Amino acid sequence: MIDGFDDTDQHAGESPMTAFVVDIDGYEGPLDILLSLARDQKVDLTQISVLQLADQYLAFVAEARRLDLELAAEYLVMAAWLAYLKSRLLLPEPPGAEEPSGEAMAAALTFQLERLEAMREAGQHLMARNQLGQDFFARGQPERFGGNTLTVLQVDLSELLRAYGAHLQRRQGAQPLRIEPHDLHSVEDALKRLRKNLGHAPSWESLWRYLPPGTFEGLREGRLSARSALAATFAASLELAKGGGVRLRQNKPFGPIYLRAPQAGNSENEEGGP
Amino acid sequence: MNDVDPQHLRLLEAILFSSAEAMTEQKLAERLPEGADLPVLLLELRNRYSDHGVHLVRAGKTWGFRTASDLAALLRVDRRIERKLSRAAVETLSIIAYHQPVTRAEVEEIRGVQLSKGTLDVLLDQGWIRPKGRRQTPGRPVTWATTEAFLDHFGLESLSDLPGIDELKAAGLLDARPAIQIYGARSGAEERAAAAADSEGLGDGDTEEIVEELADEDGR
Amino acid sequence: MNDVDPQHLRLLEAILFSSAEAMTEQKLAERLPEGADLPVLLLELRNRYSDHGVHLVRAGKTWGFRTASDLAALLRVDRRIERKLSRAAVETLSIIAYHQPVTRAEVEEIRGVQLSKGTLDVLLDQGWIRPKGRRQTPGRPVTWATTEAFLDHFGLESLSDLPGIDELKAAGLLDARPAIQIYGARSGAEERAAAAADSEGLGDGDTEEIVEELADEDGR
Repeated sequence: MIDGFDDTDQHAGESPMTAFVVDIDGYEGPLDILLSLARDQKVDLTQISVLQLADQYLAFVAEARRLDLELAAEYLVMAAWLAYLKSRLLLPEPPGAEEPSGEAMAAALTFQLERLEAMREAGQHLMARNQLGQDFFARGQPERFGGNTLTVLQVDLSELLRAYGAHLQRRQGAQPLRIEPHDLHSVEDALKRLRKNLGHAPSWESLWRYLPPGTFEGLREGRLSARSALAATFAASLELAKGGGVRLRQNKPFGPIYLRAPQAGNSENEEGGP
Repeated sequence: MNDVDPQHLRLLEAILFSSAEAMTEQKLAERLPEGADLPVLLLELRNRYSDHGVHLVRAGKTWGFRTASDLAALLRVDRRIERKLSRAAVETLSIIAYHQPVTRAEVEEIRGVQLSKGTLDVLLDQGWIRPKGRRQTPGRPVTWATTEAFLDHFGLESLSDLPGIDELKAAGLLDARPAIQIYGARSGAEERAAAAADSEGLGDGDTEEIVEELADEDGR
Repeated sequence: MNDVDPQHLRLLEAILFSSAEAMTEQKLAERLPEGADLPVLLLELRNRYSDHGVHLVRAGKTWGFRTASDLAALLRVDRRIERKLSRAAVETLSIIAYHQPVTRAEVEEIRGVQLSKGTLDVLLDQGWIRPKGRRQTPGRPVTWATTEAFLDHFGLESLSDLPGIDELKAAGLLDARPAIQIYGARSGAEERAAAAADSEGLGDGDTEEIVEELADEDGR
């Protein structure tokens, strides 16, 4: 993105609006956009027209809304503020006003843009400097000497703070745990449902048929409750099978699982399967 | 400079030469014999190396031998792709460097957006920033400043070597207060520099006082 | 010796200084510009350093800077053994820093685990903690606090520089939510919970496969 900012010619010729709407994702908030608009206006930020800048920004917001782009609240807050600023700049100052004059507000905005741009440039100058380990180097083979030993523990501030953060986290986890009621499916429920429905299913049926209604759609949407229904029903079927309450069958690894009531048909027929 | 003890100088040279990290003046002093004049020795040593391929450089209160920067193009052998800092991290670093000590909220004020997680801690992990005292304002927020490792990394002797810092200061752009606070009370760009110059170099408490003062002024 | 190219000499010096490995003449020759007279340069450089605290020495076919052997006695203290601090020790140190003065039993209570024997000793030996009075409770246990050396090592000016919980959070140093929060459950929370579960365990792809399988089965 930073290149985009450096290259002021980039937007030349086309409507700034189109450029911005296309680029909206690349901007870091309203101030960032305002800075770009201001730079398109003038090279020297102190000379920009705040009134024009407000218009440009408002046009940008309007265009974004026309295209149904979702704008974060902060963009709209800035729009509202700029609309207000505009009115303050256009209307005569009310006598004895307590709040800053329109001109002061405009100057503050210009200052904010200048300051941000100054910091941005400073950052670029900084990164353009020769850097240790990249452009200039420290001693490649530091020497150690014999004699007295001095044990130096290697730990820096970042590690120390992270350790404390990790500790806080665990402590938080160890606090009295309030578990909210949830609508996950329990194995108990699944057991009940299986027991109740198995009687009606004398032949091999897919485990899938024993899932609670709506599970299929739920799984497609990746809902947690649907996953828990699937897991609970499977666990319940294993539990039942252990006590001889159900017969299970799976023809190949990861293949579909079938079940049926044990008393259905005679035991030799079971091998038939689906 | 003639009264420099050559043995002390050789010893200092050996100590500094053998370390990959820049060493603090305090550590150096501890390692030298009683009575060695460290400041004089350091200046003399730096002087002697001034036309070498290796220079003695200062970063804050730390010193270390570093290859001369004019040789960068010739030494940069492995052009591994340097780990790029995000734009947000670079901006945050420059704001901390130029405005320090500065609170998180002030960084956000200047950038106009919230700092996302992972911006400060990237800089902290690099060892480039550190917390430095708390601001005496409600909430007593931690302020951030750069470290000597930051100076060392970017080849700066001190913060006053930051590119363009004098100009920025003169232009009043190194004021982390909310813009409307700076302009709310006074208008006119010519007064801005004066206001900024006032606030600079003062403690935080003082800044607050100024703001109050300005507010009073406005109320008249 | 007069026809030595000073730039070549500076470059050779910088290469030898910064190289992490011993340099053979062949490697050195590769790093120098075409036409540099390596043997002459090496001799000249060795010569220039002959009365320094650091010498250019040849070992077999490799060349490198080494501190002058006559300084060995003076440099003796410098044997540094760098040790990684165990996680438990780092955490203990952080708890002492944040909660001081604090007794051993309190540290154990806060951490929820017993302190192993050596943990406090390691920190004590390093000079980062010190006993600071006794708690006026039965048994009058010793309380522990951090030292100046601790502040020094971590580049802190005072203990109040340590960021608070909110600041740790904001700086991204306290991130992952406790696992249980992921399953906060009512229907309203369902999507969020599902999204969180996705990012941890079963990916979307997995779910889709299962669903497809079920659908196939169903369709038969």
